[in-house]
Amino acid sequence: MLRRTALTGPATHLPGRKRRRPHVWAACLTMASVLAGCSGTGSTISTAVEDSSSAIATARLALHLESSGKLTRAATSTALDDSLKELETSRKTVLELSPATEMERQAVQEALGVLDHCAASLTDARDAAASNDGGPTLPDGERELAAAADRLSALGTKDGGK
Amino acid sequence: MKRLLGVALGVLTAIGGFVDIGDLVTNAVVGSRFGLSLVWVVGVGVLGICLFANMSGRVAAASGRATFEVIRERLGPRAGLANLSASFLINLMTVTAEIGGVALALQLASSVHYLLWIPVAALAVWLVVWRVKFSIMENVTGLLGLTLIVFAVALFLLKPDWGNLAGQALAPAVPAEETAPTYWYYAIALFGAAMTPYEVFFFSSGAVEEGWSIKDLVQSRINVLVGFPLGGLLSVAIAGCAAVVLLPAGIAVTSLSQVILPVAEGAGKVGLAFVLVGLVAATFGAALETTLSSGYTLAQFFGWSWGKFRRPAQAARFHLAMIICLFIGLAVLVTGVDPVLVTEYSVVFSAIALPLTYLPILIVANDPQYMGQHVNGRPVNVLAMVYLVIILAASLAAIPLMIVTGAGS
Amino acid sequence: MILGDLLGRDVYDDGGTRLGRVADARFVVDGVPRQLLAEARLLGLVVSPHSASSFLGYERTGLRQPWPLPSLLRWRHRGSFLVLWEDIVMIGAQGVRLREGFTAYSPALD
Amino acid sequence: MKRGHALTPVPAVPGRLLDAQLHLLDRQVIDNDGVPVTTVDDLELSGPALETELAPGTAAPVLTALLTGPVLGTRIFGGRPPSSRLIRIPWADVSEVGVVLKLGVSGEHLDAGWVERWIRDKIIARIPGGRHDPR
Repeated sequence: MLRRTALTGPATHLPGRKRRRPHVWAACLTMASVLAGCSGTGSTISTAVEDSSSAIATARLALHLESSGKLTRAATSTALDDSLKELETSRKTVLELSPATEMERQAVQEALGVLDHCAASLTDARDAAASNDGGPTLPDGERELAAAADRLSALGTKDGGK
Repeated sequence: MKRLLGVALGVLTAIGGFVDIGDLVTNAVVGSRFGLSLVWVVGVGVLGICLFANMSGRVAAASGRATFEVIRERLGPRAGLANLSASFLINLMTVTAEIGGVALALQLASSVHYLLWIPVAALAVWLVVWRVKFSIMENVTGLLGLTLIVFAVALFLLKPDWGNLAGQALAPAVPAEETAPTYWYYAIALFGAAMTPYEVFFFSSGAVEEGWSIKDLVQSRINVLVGFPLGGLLSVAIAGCAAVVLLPAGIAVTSLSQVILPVAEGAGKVGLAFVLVGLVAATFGAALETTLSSGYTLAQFFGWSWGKFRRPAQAARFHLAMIICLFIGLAVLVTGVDPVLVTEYSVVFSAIALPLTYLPILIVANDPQYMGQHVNGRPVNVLAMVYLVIILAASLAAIPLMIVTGAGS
Repeated sequence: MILGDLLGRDVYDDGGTRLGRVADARFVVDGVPRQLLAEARLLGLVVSPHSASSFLGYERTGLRQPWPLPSLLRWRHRGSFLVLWEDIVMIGAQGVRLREGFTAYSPALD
Repeated sequence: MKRGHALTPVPAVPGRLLDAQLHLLDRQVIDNDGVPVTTVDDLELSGPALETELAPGTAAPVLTALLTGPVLGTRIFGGRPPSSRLIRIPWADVSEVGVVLKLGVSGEHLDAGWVERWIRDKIIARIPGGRHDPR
């Protein structure tokens, strides 16, 4: 559902760009990463994975609280919206990478695959929270999110091993 | 009896008024990433704000001069203007963050997108500043802000491992996933959130607004010395909730909707209702205070007529300045910039500007020309000098740490 | 003239040696009485050899708190003195020139 | 002259001593009703003539006015506004010098208040409730 291909033009290279930060810091970070002699692709992916895990965890917690009757619908949907926004931000940082080597290209592809899956699960979860009948149920949403979280953590472990 | 009620009201207002969007966000972020290992900073910050708020209140009561008049007069026009520019910009950032916070809290309550709430929030702030009596404004937002105590209640209901929490708080250490620079960056952010300069501008100007005399000093001292530390405990409870629920789940706080999840977990929908009222009241109260503070600083620097105790027409430039500030905040917010991000930056920039505010207060509080017999005692001066050193160190370290850590990522 | 023009100007003795800069102007309220306050007559200028900024006035009062600020600021203004109006020969673009044999008084106020 | 503490004290004078930086500049000015008017941005003196040798016995210049307005900008950034652009509050209107300078007249008719009056009459008073007394 969310698998639209954003950003057709050549993406800006933002090595080392991490969570939710204005572009001002990009310059500083570029310099820092150049000084440190690292490409930045690996760290961008691992930050994106970390942030996405946090977003998925938030969504899981919100759904869990909603299904146990502790959270109002407005609060749940806001939390899910915020999670989706954070996930999309992370996904964009990975999309904007321009990998230099074959290995990096593979890593980016793999990460994007997982992040897309996460976005899709999160969107389903949001629909589950919003719908009263017919659509996906809360347990469905929770299951999907759990699967997404597993894939993220697998990617994180692999990524951390590199 | 009436007097006792007055004292109680003052203390309760001080507690409820202590927490603003900066404290909420920073404490939740820190709790979700560092557990309680930074609680000591809240302690240091609260002691500092008690010290200097009390001092500025005493200056205002003894001389009738509010903080920025004192700053201009002691630092002269050049350093005074540099100070005004810095303080005013940070204050403007804080106004923006608070209005954004009101809107975010309203979204949590209504699921109507926060961008739609922003004009409503800004208009409401202006109406109160324009129309409502100072003491009513203070008491209502302060008392409603007290509902944030639900953070402490939720913390108890969550039945955390108290020994573990105490261990984190008493033997602070940098968690394995975080680096030392990040730890210190957030230490400065927490310090800035607790000691934000606008609180002193507002406190001293409020003393003039309410026409304090030396007789009222006892009351003000109780408000500060009891209310602020209890407000600080509230901040700690926010961090504690995040540390108990969000940290183990691997959630790093980046939005206001995450801040309230632990309360829902611990206290359910009732807790949620309380926390939403508290969020709106605390951010709305702080939006009022910061909007007024931006008017106060400008008016006091340039010598304009100011004060809510006057008719708006008798403080025309003061009111116009506040209207313009609200419009600027509104304009910044409608660009879609994340209010939580604005908040995170505003607390760090506050920490940078701290020495500019607190040094002149300390100097004037020692000047018998202003204070008569109510000059600072020696213990207060020693403590204040220690704080100036801390404040200076935090201020100097803030920018380098911000660059090294990429603003705390 | 405007006081702002006077503050910060260089001060020379009659031989042309630079003594410092005008840090402040002292007035005395003893002139022709008016309805409200008497006229304020220029009594003299405070000259500081090291810094023209009259920082907080610590150099002229007995204030000792909060340590160590007063000591620091006094040190910054060490050697400042007061010259009376009678000892000023000329105020010009080059600065303030003092009369031969002028007296340097203590700048203390109390 | 070398050592600060060795200097002779100033011969006693009958009136009150006021140091410009310490007691006058940058202080708040309030009118006879206690309404803030402005701050003292600068001071105007009656003399002396510049670049002229002062004969012994020349009468000392006196304070003629408190200044405000554009002079604040030039005091901070340098330069000097033309004399016609100075906004003056005559020294004769000053009734008391303390932590604030009190005037013996109402601020309503002073030149120093024209911006305030303009904003009041053109903007603030026209917004509903602009003349509402909050107390």
